Parts: sequence; C-alpha cells; structure tokens
Amino acid sequence: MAALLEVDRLVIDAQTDGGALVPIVKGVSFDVAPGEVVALIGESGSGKTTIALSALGYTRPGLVFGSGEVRLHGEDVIALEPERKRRLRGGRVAYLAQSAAATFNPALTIGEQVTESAVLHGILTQEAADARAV
Amino acid sequence: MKDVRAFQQLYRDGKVNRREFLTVMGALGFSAATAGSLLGSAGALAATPRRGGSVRMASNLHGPDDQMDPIVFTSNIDYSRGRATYNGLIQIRDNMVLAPELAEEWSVNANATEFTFKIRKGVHFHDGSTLTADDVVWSMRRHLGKKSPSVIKAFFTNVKEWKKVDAYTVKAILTSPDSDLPAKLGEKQAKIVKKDTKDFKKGNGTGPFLLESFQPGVRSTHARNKDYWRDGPNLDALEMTAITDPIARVNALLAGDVQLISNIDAKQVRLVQKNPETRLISQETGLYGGICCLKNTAPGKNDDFVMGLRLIQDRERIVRSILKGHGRVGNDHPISPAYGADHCSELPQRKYDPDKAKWHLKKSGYTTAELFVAPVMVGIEDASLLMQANLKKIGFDLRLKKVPTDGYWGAVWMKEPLNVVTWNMRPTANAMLAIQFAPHAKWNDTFWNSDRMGFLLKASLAETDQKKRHEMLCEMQNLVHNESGMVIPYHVNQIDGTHKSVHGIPHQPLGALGGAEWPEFAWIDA
Amino acid sequence: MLINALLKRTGIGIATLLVVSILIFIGTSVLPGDVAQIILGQMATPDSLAALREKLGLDQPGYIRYFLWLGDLLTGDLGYSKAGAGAGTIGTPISEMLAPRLVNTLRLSGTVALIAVPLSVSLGLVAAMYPGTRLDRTVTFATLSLISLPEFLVATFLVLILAVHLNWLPATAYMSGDESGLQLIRALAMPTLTLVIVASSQIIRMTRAAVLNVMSSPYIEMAILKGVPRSRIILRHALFNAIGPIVNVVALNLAYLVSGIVVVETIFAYPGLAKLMVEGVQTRDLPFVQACAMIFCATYVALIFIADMASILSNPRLRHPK
Amino acid sequence: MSSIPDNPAEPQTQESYDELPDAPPRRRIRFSWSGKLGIGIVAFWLVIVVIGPSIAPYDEADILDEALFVVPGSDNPYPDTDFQPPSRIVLLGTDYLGRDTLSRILWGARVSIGISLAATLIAYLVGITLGIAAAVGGGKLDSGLSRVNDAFLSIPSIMLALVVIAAVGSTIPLLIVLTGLIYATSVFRIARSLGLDVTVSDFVEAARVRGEGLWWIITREILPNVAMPMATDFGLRFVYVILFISSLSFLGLGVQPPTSDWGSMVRENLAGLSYGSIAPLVPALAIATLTIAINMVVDDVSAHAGGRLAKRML
Repeated sequence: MAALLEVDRLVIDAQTDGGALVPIVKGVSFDVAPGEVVALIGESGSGKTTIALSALGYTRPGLVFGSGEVRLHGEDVIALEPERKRRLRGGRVAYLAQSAAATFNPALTIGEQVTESAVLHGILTQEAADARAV
Repeated sequence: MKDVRAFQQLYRDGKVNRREFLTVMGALGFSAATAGSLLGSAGALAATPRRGGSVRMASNLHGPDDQMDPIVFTSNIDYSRGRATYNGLIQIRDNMVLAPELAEEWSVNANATEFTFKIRKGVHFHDGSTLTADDVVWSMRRHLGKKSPSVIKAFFTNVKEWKKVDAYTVKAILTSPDSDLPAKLGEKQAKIVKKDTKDFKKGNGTGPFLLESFQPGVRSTHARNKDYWRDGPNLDALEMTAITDPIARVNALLAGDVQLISNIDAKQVRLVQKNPETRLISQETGLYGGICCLKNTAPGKNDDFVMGLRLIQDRERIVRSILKGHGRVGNDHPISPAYGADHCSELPQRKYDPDKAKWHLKKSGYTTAELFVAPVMVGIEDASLLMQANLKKIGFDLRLKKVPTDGYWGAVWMKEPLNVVTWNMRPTANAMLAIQFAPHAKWNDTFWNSDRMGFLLKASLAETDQKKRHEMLCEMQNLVHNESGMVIPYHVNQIDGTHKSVHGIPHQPLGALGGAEWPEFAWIDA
Repeated sequence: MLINALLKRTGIGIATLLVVSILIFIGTSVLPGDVAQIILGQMATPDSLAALREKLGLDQPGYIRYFLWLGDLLTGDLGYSKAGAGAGTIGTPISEMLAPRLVNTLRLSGTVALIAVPLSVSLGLVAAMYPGTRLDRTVTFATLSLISLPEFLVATFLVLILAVHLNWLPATAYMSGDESGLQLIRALAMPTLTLVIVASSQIIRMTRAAVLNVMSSPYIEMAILKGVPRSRIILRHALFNAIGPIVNVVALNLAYLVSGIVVVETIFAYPGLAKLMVEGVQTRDLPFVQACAMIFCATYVALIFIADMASILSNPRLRHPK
Repeated sequence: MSSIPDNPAEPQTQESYDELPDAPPRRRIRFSWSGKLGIGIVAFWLVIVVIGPSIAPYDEADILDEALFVVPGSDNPYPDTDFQPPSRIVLLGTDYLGRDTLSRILWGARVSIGISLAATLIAYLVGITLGIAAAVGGGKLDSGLSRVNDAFLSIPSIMLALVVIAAVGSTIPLLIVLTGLIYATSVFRIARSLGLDVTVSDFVEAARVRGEGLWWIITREILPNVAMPMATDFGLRFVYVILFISSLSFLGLGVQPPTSDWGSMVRENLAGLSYGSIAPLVPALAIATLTIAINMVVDDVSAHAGGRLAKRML
C-alpha cells in the first residue's frame, strides 16, 4: 500500500559562520503508512525536530534543504509554492511542539489560537470551532 | 558731475559705505569738506516718500525680557519699538545732527550748567491726553537718583534737578558744566512717557505709531498714529520680531519673509549684496570690539603685557577677512572717525608688529594667559582666534575660555582679568570716554584710573573753544591708546539689510537700522 | 487589576512631578546672574540692580519662593513673568505668555506626529517583513544616515533649497497668529518636514527591531506551522506583541517634539515652547522657566502613562500578571 | 534626535530557542558583509584618533596665510581664505576662518570620539550600577531610584545642559560628565528592566537556591546576561552623544575653541552652505560614516542576540 509520508534521502544543511554548508541531516529515508506510528529517537540536538518539521516543508532559520524529497500523498512538500505550503500546514499536517506553553502568543487568547488554524483552513466556522474548543 | 550723482545713489542705496564714498570723492578731486556735503545731500536724493504700506522687521535678539519701558531699553528691538511708540526731547538725525523733537527749542546758560527746554504744544499721547511739562519732568526724573534702574543714569549724574517752569517749559539744573547734555537726551532710553505710568506694556507715548500688540519674545504690531504731531509716518503699519539665528535671519530676508533685518553677520554680507531683491546697509559707527586687561590685577597691570597684546593684533586682516571690509582698524581707543571732528586723526595708527609684540611680552615675563570670550559682538571670537594663532607663532600661549553670552555682563565682564567687551557708539566722544574711562566710574571696565583723564573729561565739557576742546579730546584718546588697559583692534560697521522696495532708512550711526530711527522715516515703493 | 495598575502609575506620575519641581527650582537658582542683572545687562550698577530686584520681588529667600510658587501652581496660578515689566510694576501673567506658544507647539508636534507615526511604523513593518532584503537594507541605511545628521544641517539645507532658491516655501515658520488655512500650511511645512525626517528614523528602527524580535519567537513559528497567512502573522500575531515598545518610542518622540526642538524652533523662528524656555533660562526668568519645565515634565509623564497603558491593554499577559 | 531618552521597557520574560529542545547551538557572532564593512570603518576612525594630529597637514588652530591663496597673475595680494574649495594646498578646502578642514577633521576625531566614548562609558558605569542595584534591591531602593531617574529623564536634556553650563561654564571634563549623566538615565532604564528579567529567571533562582551570595549572583549570573544587549545599545547611545554635543554647540555651549569637534564644525561652518562650501558637509559626513558603521556592527550583534532584547533600544 502507498505510504502516507515518504522521507527520501533527505539532506538538511546548516550555514556556518563562514557561510559554508554543513549537513546536519545526512540522507535520511523512511516511510510512514496510514495509521502507522513512527518514533524518531536520538539525543538532544540530533535533528529529530528538524526532520519532523520537514514534513511541513519548513526549516528553522539558518537551515536549508540540501537534497532529497519529502513526499506527502506522493507530492513533494519541499517543492510546494508558498500558498500550497500554507494550506498544507495545519490543514493536513499539524505540529505539536514539545513545550507547548512557549508556542502560545502572549498577546492573543488561547481560544483564538486553538481555533485559528481550523477556521483559517475553512474546516470549521469560528462558532463551531469555539464550541469544539471548550 | 554725473558719476558723483551716480555715487550718491549708490551710497543712498547702501551699495557703498561712507568711507568708500569719501575715498572716491577724494579721488575725483573734491576737498574733504565738499565730499562731506555731497554725502549729506545724498540722503536728500531719495524720491519723495510714498505713503502707505507696511513692513515686517526682524531684529537680532529678543526674549521674554523685551521691554516697553524706555529707561531699561537694552536691545535693538527695544530701541525700534521705543522709536515707533515714543518721542524724545531731542532727536539725533543723520551724521549726528541734533534736531528738535518734543522740545521745540532749547537754550543753555554761559557756563553750560542750566538748560531750558520749550515743550511743543498740542502734542497728544496715544490715550488722547495732552503732553505737558509734568510728563517731561516725570519722565526725566526717572533717570536720577541712586535707586533709579535707568540704563543711562550715568549720563545724568551731574543733573541736580529737572524743574517745571510753566506748563510748557522745563529746566535742567546741573552740578557741573555739560555741553553734551542735549546730545545725551537724544539717546534711545531718554524717551518721554505719560506721567505716573504703571503698565508700560501699553506703550502710551506720543510717537508716530500706536502699539497694537506686544508679545515679549514673539512680536509686536504697530499702527500709524493718525494724529501724529508732525507730518508722518509714511508706513501704515509695522510688525517687529526677531530671528536670533544669523543665518536664518538673512535667509528670511532673501526669501522675502521680512523686509528689514538688523545685524547681518560679516560672513553673510555678500549674499545680501549679490541678491537683486535685497540691499545692504553698511553704516560706519563707533561700535567696537575690544579686550579689557584689568589694570588692577595681573597680567593687565603690566604695561608691556598690554602693549604686546596691542601689537599682535593683525588689524588689517581682521577688517579684511573677518569683517569683509565692513569696518575699520581700531587704534586702541573708542573714538572712531564716526565721531567726526572729535576723532583724533593726528594720532598715528598702531600696526601689526609680531617682533615688537614678542619683545614686550618677553619683557613682561608672561608666557601664558587666559582670555574670556563670549560672542558679544560681530567678529570678536574670530579676532580672538586670530590673535591666539598669531601669539602661538611668537611662542605665547593664550588660552581662550568661551562662555555663553547670557550672564556674561554679570559674571565675567569687569571680573575676569582678561575679557572681551563691546561698547555701542555714544552721542559724543566725551560721553563715550567718560562712561568707560572716568576715574572710578561705574563702568571703568579696565580699572584704569587716571587723574589726568578725569581732569580732561571735566575741562573739555566746560571748554567752549572748539580748537582747545579738540586738543583735549586728542590727548584723552592718546592716553587710552597708550596707558589704559584697552585693546581695540577694530570698529565694525552697523550692517543691516532691507528689501529693495524699502527706502528712507536714516544714516544715523548710534545703532541698528539708522540708530533705530527708521520707523518714522522708512517708506516703500509700490 | 487594570484599575490598580492605573492608580499605581498615576501615583508614580505625581511623585515624579514633585521630584522634578524641586530639581527645577534648585537648578534654576544656581544660575549666575538673576533677571535684574540680565535686564540691565552691561549697564547694571549695584544700586540699579538692588532697585530693580526689590521691584521684582527677588529679595526673598529661595525656599519661601519655592513653596509660594508650588502653592500657586497647585491652585493653577502660574504666576507673573518679569517679561516687559522693566522698571514698571506690572509683569505679564505667565499663563498668558504660554498659551499662544503652547498652541503653536501642539500644532507643530501634532502635525508631525500625524505624518511621522503612521509613515514610520508602516516602513518599519515593511522592513521587518522582508529582513535582509534590499528593501530592508535601504530603509535601515536611510534611517541611519538621517539619524546621524545634526538637525540644524537638515533644516538649513531645506531652507536653502525650498525657500531661498526655489522660493516655494517661507524660510521662517513665523506665525502672526491670524494665518488662514493655506498660509498656516505654508508656515508649518518646513519645520514639519525637518521634524518628520528627524523623528521618523527612530520609530522606523524601533518598529523594525521590535517586530523582528517577535518574529523570532516560537509562537510565530507555530503560527507559520499552523499555516497562518504572512499578512495575518505580522499584523495579528507579531504587531500586537511589538506594540509595547513601539508606543513607548512614539511617546518619547512626542515628548521630544514638545520639549526638545529648540534647534528647529530657533532656525525657523517658530514661536514654540522649547525656544521660549531656553530664552527663559538665558534671561533668568525663573518663574517662567519653572512653569515651562513643569509643562514639559507633565507632558512626558502623561505620554509615558498612556504608552504604558497601551502596552498593558495590548498584552493579555500584562493585563493579567501571573 | 539625540536627546530622546530610552523607552521604559516593560519587564516581560520571553523564552527563546535556548529553552526549547533541539535548539541550534549558540554560534559565534557571524558578521554580514555590512557588519565587516562597519568594523573596517570604525577601525579606520580609531586609527585616526591615534595618529590623526601627526598626519594632519596643519595645526587645527592655524589660520592659513593669505599668501597661500594668491591666484598667480592676479593683482589682489589679499584673497579670501575662508570657505575655499578643495585644492592642492587644502585638500578638503578651508573653514569659515580660513583653517584647513582636513586638519580639523583629523584633530577633531580625537575630541569627538574621545568625548563621546568617555561620556558613553560614564553613562554605562553609572546607569548599569544603579539600574542593577534597583533591579536586585527592589522595594524602596527601586522606586526611589526610579522616581529620581524619571524626573531627570523628563527634564529636556538641552535645558539641563543649558542650566549646568550656564552655572559652571563649559570645559571638556564637564561636558563629558554632564553628557554622561544625562544619558545614564536612559541606560538606567534599560539596565533595570533587563536586570528585572534576569533576576526572575530560573537560573538566578537556581543560584539563589544553591545559596550563592548576592555579589556572586550579580557578577556571575546577571551581568553576563545583561552585557550583550547593553553592548547592542552602546552603538546608538554613542552617536546620540556626538549629536547632543553638536546641538549644544548650536547654543554656543560646545567645546572650547580652537579645539575642533565634528558636531561644532558643522555648526560653525553652516554659513558656508549658502556659498556652496563643503566645509559643513565634511564633518557631517564623518559623523554619518561613524554612525552607520557602528550601527552596522550593532545590527549584527543584536541579530545574534536573537534581537530579543533589541526592543529595549532606540
């Protein structure tokens, strides 16, 4: 059966002070089938989050995709143009940060931030979302 | 003759100054006297004044301490406002000629100790009341007595009393002869106000303009006094303000924001000259910038030191490059040629002589000194810097201590051993010398007390023989030139500017814009 | 919660003003030469000084004059300036002198604020949205160059070009008080232009810094990962957190526009408060300087107060401190 | 312009990557091309500060001789020496008094940068000491210091300077101390708010729990964490001081003549602008290059500090 997510020889580089590229993710490949649970295990700073985030076609500042592909339902999320990426994020793939507290905007209500994503992607109306949130 | 006329035009329009005019006339073969009269008639050349219109004047200084009380007038804008609002007993016109104003005529007794003034009849104050001897006596008495805050009370220390003889006659009784009294009454502070005035901000005078509004430090507006006691003024309305920044002031004139400005910095004169819309007025005066060396303390009490400072003054260059020609080399005494006959032309001009200066300074034993400088007048800082540089060349280290102008007269002048000073021209040579050099006088700012000087000052006032009088004045100028603590490297012209449409600015040297006499006489062409 | 913060900051404001009043008084009394000395200038003599001092009531001891003044101040009476009094007995009510100047000052700083604030905040935002791009670098470079130019240079430049050479605008922003709309605009144009240039640079820099700083925070990353559109991220997520520092800069710039523009007012001969205060110091018109200073400090305190409130309201976390 | 005090930063702790897992390890400051350029220019001026006077063609006080400017063949033995355009004799032209602009720039670097540097350092010494004291001490000490500081902040700095200088006259040491103290008020605010952030942070808590002494906490825990953002602020502060002194010279309260400082040089030659002289522009350019250079460096540093504390800087 076709994998839901295919990480194929993924290389992610970090820019050094000199601006040279140093690979920190060196050609990782794995598949995730629907309903399958995959755990990445490694010491802190080994690049777990970096790989995970690539599923949303995202890298942290200072990092760049080197080579390889990350395919979701067969389409390369790295290659997607911005607007499609935006739909993908929170629309089909959601990210749950380790320290959730830090990921909430102090200037906005929790409620708004919880429902925001669903509303933005037209999955729910604000009302429905609010209802679901509580 | 045509070019003479042309030159008179130029002089009237301020394109050439008095000195330049006389030089040219001399070159054309006229005697000094003839040239002088030509000069006098130049003013008359002006086409007949046109009535109407208004001008905006920007002076050089103003602030919350602007005054409308004549006896404490101290700034150009005060003087102009005073001139527009009030009258004096006697008016000083072009080339220092005394003319009757509120005093129709005056007489003096044989030994010049008692003056009688006939007050003009039918003169009204702006509030409608009639001018009488009472107002004159009250106004003049404000200058007398120890407690008087009058700025010019020193002129009247020898006045025992102002007496009312009848409704239109007053007498001034003096303790010592003073043939200069009438001239002193022409001063800007000697204006006549209404008896028992409390609130001077209303400006209740007899002058050509009514004081419409007066905001200290902002502006004042003046409207023609319809029932002025004599013909005039020409303008319907005046507006007076100040633009304290010299560059901004000139720019305002060039851009046409204002039609008259006072006190143009020498650095800026060429801008005004070459601009077709504006006209430069460069009036030779007795105004000077100098250095006071206090004679009662070191280093000033050392004559060689003072002489050294005098000889290191590159007077020619100061006038040439700092004043851009709008001034005259000083001869270490205040009586410039602007004082006319009183100026001692026999006295040889002191010249720049580094070697002699070096010799004197060496002899004095000083190798360093500190001079307090504030921008109290045009070019004084620059001149001090030039002196400093020249002293450095002969191995003398002069340190300059720059201090702000505000507070200078109270905290530095007459206190620090070496300080810069400026004195405005006074109506007579004697008045000028007396105020600054009379032994133990209040403003003897070099603390140089010469009995001979004291004797001559008194004697010359009583002396009626012009030749003897001149000899005395000459000796006094010589004393100051050689023995006092004064260094006077230059006299600076009064440099003002007008829009080309403004005419009739008097050539009276006692202050900015024709000794502030402009309001009554200025007019503009359509 | 909010009420408490409000009360607390009001108290702080008042305390500050009291401290200021004392500082001002001490400061002004250490000046060499008093108003009498200044009025009489070179022509002062001990007697005439004593005479004038007596007339002007300068012969009382300092602390008495302080409390008298403070009392009057609280009862809204700013007292009399020596202005124009000379040897006369009647001075000018300070309130009377300040009123027109205050109007002028507010007029100018208001105009400047209206133009500078929106302009520079949006420029700062744009710069922050595309950090490192040519646009960003241009804005940064321009603002830095302008920050580093002395005000009087900018001002004189503008006068020479716009007034003297092109004759488009008057060289001085001289206000006769009865200007009509167009004249008023022409009069204000020059100083406004100068001050917009001066004030904007800082607000731009600040907005950029503040927003950039927020942009690097985890919740912005989260927002990106939630697929929130860029525009919404900047305006809803980032700007709100940046408001605190931004309003503060704006407030301080406004305070500066009221009290600190001596140079501009001098060059354009604009009859505003700042210049008046300097003249007050130079003429040793103490009651007057004190009044001006109090106005300025009050303005400052008020503006900061508003700024603090704004940043509190903009931020739930401050609204409900942990 | 220069006399704006600092914004009162509201204490508001903010996590950054360090507290998150998988944070990219802290790297050495990476300087962009502009940062490097900035360093270059700053270095250049520092060199001038040291060797400037010795390579200057004339003394800063020299009023050049008219003979130097006589046009061959002209009959005028006394040509103007002021506001002369650049020539072989005077590479950057002359100023309003006929002094060599280049020489005055070279000499002036020492005074301008020297004064500003000294003043800024004083501002930091005083500001940080009191600021941290207020933050750590808290309570009465804090509110007391803050009130007085606010009071000084709220007084227009020009006026403050005007009064003090009018009272005691203007000397370079006074100028330095005065300016230093005026700007210390702003530094105080930054230092205090940063200090507050840090004092409530976990690692200080930890240190307290470990039973470390106050001094140890301040020197080992607080100062190091405050240092970086303070350094970032230093750049602009430094420039404000230069400009502040220049606006003092506008009011006639600057350094003593004939000493040249760039700000005053702009002012004293302003008249030349009307004659199209470059005399006022050269020093302005000098100030600008220094400003921009310093801030190019600053930007890189603050970018490295995550810009997180940049918000406290104007």
